[in-house]
Amino acid sequence: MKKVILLCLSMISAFAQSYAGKVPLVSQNQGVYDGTSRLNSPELLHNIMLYQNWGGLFVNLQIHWFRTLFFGITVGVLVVFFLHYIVIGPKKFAHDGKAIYVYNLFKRIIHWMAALAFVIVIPTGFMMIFGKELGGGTLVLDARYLHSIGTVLFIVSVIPMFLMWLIPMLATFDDVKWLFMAGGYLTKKKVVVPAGQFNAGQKMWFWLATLGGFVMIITGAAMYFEDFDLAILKSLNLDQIDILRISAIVHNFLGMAVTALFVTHLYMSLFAIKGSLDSMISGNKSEDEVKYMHSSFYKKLKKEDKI
Amino acid sequence: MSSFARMKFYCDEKRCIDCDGCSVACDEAHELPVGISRRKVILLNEGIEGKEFSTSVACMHCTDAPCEQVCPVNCFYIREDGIVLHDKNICIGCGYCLYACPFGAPQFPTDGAFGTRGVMDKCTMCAGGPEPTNSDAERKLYGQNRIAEGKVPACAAMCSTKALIVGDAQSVSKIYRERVASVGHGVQSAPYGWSKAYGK
Amino acid sequence: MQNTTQKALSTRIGRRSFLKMAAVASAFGATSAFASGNVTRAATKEEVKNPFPGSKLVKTICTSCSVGCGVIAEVQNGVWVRQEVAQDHPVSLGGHCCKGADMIDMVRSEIRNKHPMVKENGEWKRISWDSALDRISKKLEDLRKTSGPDSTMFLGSAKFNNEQAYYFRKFAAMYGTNNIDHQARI
Amino acid sequence: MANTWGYGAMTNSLNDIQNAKAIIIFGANPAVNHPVGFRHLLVAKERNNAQIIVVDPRFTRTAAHADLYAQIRPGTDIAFMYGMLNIIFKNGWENKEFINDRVYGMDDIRKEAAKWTPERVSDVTGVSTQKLIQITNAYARQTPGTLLWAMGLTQHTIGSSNTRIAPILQLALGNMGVEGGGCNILRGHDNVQGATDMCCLSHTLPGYYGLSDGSWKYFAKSWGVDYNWLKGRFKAKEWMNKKGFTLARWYAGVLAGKAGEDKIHNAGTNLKALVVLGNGITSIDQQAKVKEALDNLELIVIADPFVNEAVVLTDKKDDVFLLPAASQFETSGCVTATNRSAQWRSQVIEPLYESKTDQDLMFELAKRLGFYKEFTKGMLMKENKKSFKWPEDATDEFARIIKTIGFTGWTSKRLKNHQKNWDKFDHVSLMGYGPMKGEYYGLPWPCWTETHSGSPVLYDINRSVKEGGMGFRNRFGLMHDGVDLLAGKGSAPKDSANPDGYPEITAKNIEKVLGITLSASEKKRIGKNWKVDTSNIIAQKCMERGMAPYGNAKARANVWTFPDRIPMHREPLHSPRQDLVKEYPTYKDKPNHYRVDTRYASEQDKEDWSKKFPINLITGRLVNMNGAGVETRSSKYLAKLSPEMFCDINPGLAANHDIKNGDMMWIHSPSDTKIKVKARFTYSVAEDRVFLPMHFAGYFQGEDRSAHYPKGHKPYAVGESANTVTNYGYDIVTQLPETKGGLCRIEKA
Repeated sequence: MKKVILLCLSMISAFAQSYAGKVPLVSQNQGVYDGTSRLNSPELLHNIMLYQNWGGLFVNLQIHWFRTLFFGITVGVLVVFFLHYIVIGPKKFAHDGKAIYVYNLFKRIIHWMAALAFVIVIPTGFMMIFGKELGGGTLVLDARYLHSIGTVLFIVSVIPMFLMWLIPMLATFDDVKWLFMAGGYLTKKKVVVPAGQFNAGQKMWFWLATLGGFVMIITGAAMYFEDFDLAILKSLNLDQIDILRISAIVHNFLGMAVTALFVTHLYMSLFAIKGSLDSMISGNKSEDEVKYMHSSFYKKLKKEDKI
Repeated sequence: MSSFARMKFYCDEKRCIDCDGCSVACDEAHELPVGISRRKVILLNEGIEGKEFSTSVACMHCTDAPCEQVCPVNCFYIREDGIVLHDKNICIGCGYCLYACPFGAPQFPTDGAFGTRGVMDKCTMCAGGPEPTNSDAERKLYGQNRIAEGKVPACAAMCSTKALIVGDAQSVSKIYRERVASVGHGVQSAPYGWSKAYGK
Repeated sequence: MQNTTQKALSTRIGRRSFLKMAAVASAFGATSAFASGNVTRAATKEEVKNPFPGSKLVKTICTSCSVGCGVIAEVQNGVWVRQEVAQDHPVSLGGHCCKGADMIDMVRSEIRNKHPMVKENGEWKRISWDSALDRISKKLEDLRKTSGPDSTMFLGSAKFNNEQAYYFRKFAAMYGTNNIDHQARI
Repeated sequence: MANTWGYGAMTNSLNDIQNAKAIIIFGANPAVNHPVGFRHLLVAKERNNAQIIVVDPRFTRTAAHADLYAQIRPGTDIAFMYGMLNIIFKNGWENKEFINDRVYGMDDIRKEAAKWTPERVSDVTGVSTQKLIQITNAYARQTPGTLLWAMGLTQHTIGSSNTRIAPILQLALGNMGVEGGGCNILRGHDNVQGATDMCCLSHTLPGYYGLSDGSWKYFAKSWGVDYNWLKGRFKAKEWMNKKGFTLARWYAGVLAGKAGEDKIHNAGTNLKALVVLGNGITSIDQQAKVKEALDNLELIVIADPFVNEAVVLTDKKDDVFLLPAASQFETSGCVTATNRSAQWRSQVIEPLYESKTDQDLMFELAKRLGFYKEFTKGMLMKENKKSFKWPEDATDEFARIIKTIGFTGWTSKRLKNHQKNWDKFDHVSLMGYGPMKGEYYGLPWPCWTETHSGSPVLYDINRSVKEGGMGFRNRFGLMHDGVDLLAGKGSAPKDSANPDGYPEITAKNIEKVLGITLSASEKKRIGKNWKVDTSNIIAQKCMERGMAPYGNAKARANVWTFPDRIPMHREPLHSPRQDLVKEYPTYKDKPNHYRVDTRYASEQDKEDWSKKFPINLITGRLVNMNGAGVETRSSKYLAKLSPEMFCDINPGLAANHDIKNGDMMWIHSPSDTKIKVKARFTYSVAEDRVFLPMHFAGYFQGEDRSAHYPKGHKPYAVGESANTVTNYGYDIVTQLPETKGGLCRIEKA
């Protein structure tokens, strides 16, 4: 059925071109913008002609892919980690040794604010995606509002987070090595993993959460405000509606990635490394853990005589 | 679905004169808030001889309506006569139907605190919504239910030049054929969005 | 997709699993606007239940331009509740431009003049009809005596109906002046 | 137009346009101003393949649906139509038989037309010769062709000539008195035709009776008042016979005596009080003067359902009364549509709030001014009643009195019956069927008797008088310059007892002309002539004999009483073509023109206006607005379609002034006024002109006057009034302002 829609477009666009010609379009509402919606402007007709650009893609993705992918990715990640837990099991480190103070109070507060934001935003996002199953209505509508409120919290936390961890999160040669050995998670042995203060996995999560987060904020804002008038967007030569469609597509795909890595992050902190949660509560990591999991960082601290 | 029973909108660009009668008739009939335009008239190529034309656009009540397909909460339902309606008590105002719509039909009022966007509003072909027919609740949420009263939707009924026509597919195509066959009408291709809404 | 439609139908259609009606507003047969044939059937009583019980329909004429389109006003308990379509009017066939489609708003607009007002010292003041009429007629009578009836200009309106227009001309004549005009002259 | 053939009204009907095979539109924009009427044009196009031809300074929405479009320079319609006539006469496309039998003075037109070669027309109008030939070819060779016009033709110093040249074009082609032909004036407001017929006008009495003693005496008698009492109400008898001030220039009556103002002749007094009932005087020309006049009045009384923006415009601090009038739906009565047909407008609801209907207001004032009894007596006379019923008795009163335009048949009973059965009329001919058989919808006047069908097409000799047929009116005498003015042999309406031309019927000639003998009692009751025959014997006898009471004469192309005997092109007072001003100068200044001296030549020659003001200024309507616009701007749905005042400007012209789409710009007029408006880019105006919609008020020369609205009554949209910058200039006969074709200068704000 969608194919039919898409197939008809060639005819329409030929028809449209014969109307539109090469003369610049001067629209009726130009200059006397009526204060209601730009989506009511003659752009609308333009949109009928250019529907295939993004509209068709969005419809296709939303009908066939978004829900399936979200479901698949979430379940897939959970299954993988469940198997990991059964087969390989968690890593245990001695917690009786010296504690290394790694996260100061400010960093912990920021982290937990962001964490709270994620805890709000991701489930509410899921509620919207799987709104059918929840029957829609007030529940999901409130979830949508909560999603927006969570975003505000996220905006407040993600900016300082980005600044405070920007330097240690820069990629190093260790990260390549880390990736090659999959962070040492595929073995039950306690191996020394090459990583600085943060390992490549944490860095991936960081960059996705911050840069990806920014993109999600922007695309989300576009969808939230729906009707905006920014000169910079006009220069993109896109119709308002297409900006919205692209936003929705990008937001969904990033959402999948964020979900996957958020679940990973949860698994790592709660299950895969026993006691790692403590470090975000007290700010201290055990020396044992640092020694193995962040070997380069450990060496650096040693060298600087901080331990 | 049998095709003879399909209700369709048809706007004859050769007759549409950009008088906005349909859009105001709609606004007024359903007492819509000012920010909502269920139906709008669009003028293109203003002032260019031989190219200026206008057409009236609202929800076309498409066959295989994409809005219905993308809705994450399934708030849409399609009547047997093809009228695409939605349930405002289920809608969450996500805007996906707008992105899916080739005609920009879904409208979102800003209500509530901080200008939050409310639930979607769109042309109902004057057929109300899921609430009991002609109840106050229905009128408040969706406007008049003229179809239930056996009346023509306000926009087409009040179209000044009878450019905008609504009816079952058979009657519409009959009028359409008569007009195309008329001597002075010129060669007419399908009106804007026709094939997009109803297939070829 | 068909599946979802079917599902939607089966779950939601319930009460509406019939065709209520299909109507065509057509230039070729407005009188047969309520198209009959295989598509439609008579609606049941419950379906046509008037949303405005006890209302009556008043035939009247649009006041926007000189085409003279028909307007049908639905009135319930003395309140104009809905503007109906005069589909059987021979000139307009129910058609309206945006002005005509909004006739009802002219009556129920919130910013209508509601009571007589007078400007005193640059401020608007509400007054009663009696005092307004007394003050106006006194002033007119004074001017008529001191400066003659030709010191007054009467401007009528093309929005009058014929009777009002005729009486306004008569009013000026009996007031004693030919200084009267209306919009035909702009 | 009335001076051409008898009546100044639309000759056919909108529905009748469906019969046309060619449609030419001058200075009208029915797609915007009469959208529902425009459907009939579109149907003609579809069914008859009628070509729609639009001649307009602006590419309007109507032009978008036209087959041929000519962008003409404002104010050059006469030149254009002479150009058409030139081609028509050269090719012999005129209807010679029609001209011979039914038109007087066409030879003079032929002579003048010969001067207007296509090249010359092209130079004056700015339309290419090919286009002119193409249009003439398309229009003249398809009959019947209908000609439509509106304010674009009339609002010029030469407006009255414009409205004569258009009928002449139709007469030359024989397009008069046929279905699908005619001169169809599209009236603006819903009851302009009616209010004009009722003559809320300063130069006639109801029914176009004029201001002569005879007319006054007839009305005094018909109103049941003593003629001497009525005379006594005036300052002196002479002021009964003199035309009064007009809407276009009433302000001059207030401002006279001030430096630089025109002199007036108004019974020795300036205007001191203004009584306005439902007239948006912010849509008249020269707003700056109107404001000054309002400031200088002693009393302003305004009755309107919405705030009439005159009270916002003025700075007057006292004695400004704003009365809440009931809307048109809160009273009932009949209204006359553009095609002369009356429709009954029923009262929908009782007046809301404290509002009063216009008639109640008049009655109350009449009571207080002491002439209520005389005022309302006319309604009691027909049946000698004690009390009257509004509006039915008022309808019957004027139906009883007005004979000139055949109102006799317009009884309230019949009109209401038409409303009740409005579904029983044919959609093209408007002929009734079933119980309405034999009557045309709305009984288009003249409707000679209480059983007459009404006249759907004026001057149609192909139907009998009983069915609405008639020849041209015998209004201008029987002979002129030795030429017979009665219609030629065999050109009487169908079934006429007299197959040729005949004079208008009087008591004296009735027996001879109709070939009948009256009984003694009829002789006793009959009025002096058909216009004052309240017994209606003349009309009845005429119907029996198939003859029109007003005679059967020729239309005249040469009006010997007008400043221009035949229409002559004259440049507007403020012309962008100064080279043509010498060749086609305007009239001499006219003293005492509706009581005020009016400048023509002295204004045109004052300076070379085009140097300082190089851009043509045209004004017009928007589809969502009406007149001065306060009614429509008070509706949120209509206001949202155009929430701001704007100026249509060609992007090319704007670029020369560094104006961008949406920028604010100043428009300056030759009268030293200016307005600040938003530029809106469109190609519908050429690079030498700008277009302004005329519906806005609430701003004055850049100043926001919102504070002057009574609280809570400000419309949803306010803006500058276009008429602040329209130019000085008035029609030589009717004093219509020249708003369509002035000059201006623009600059970026």
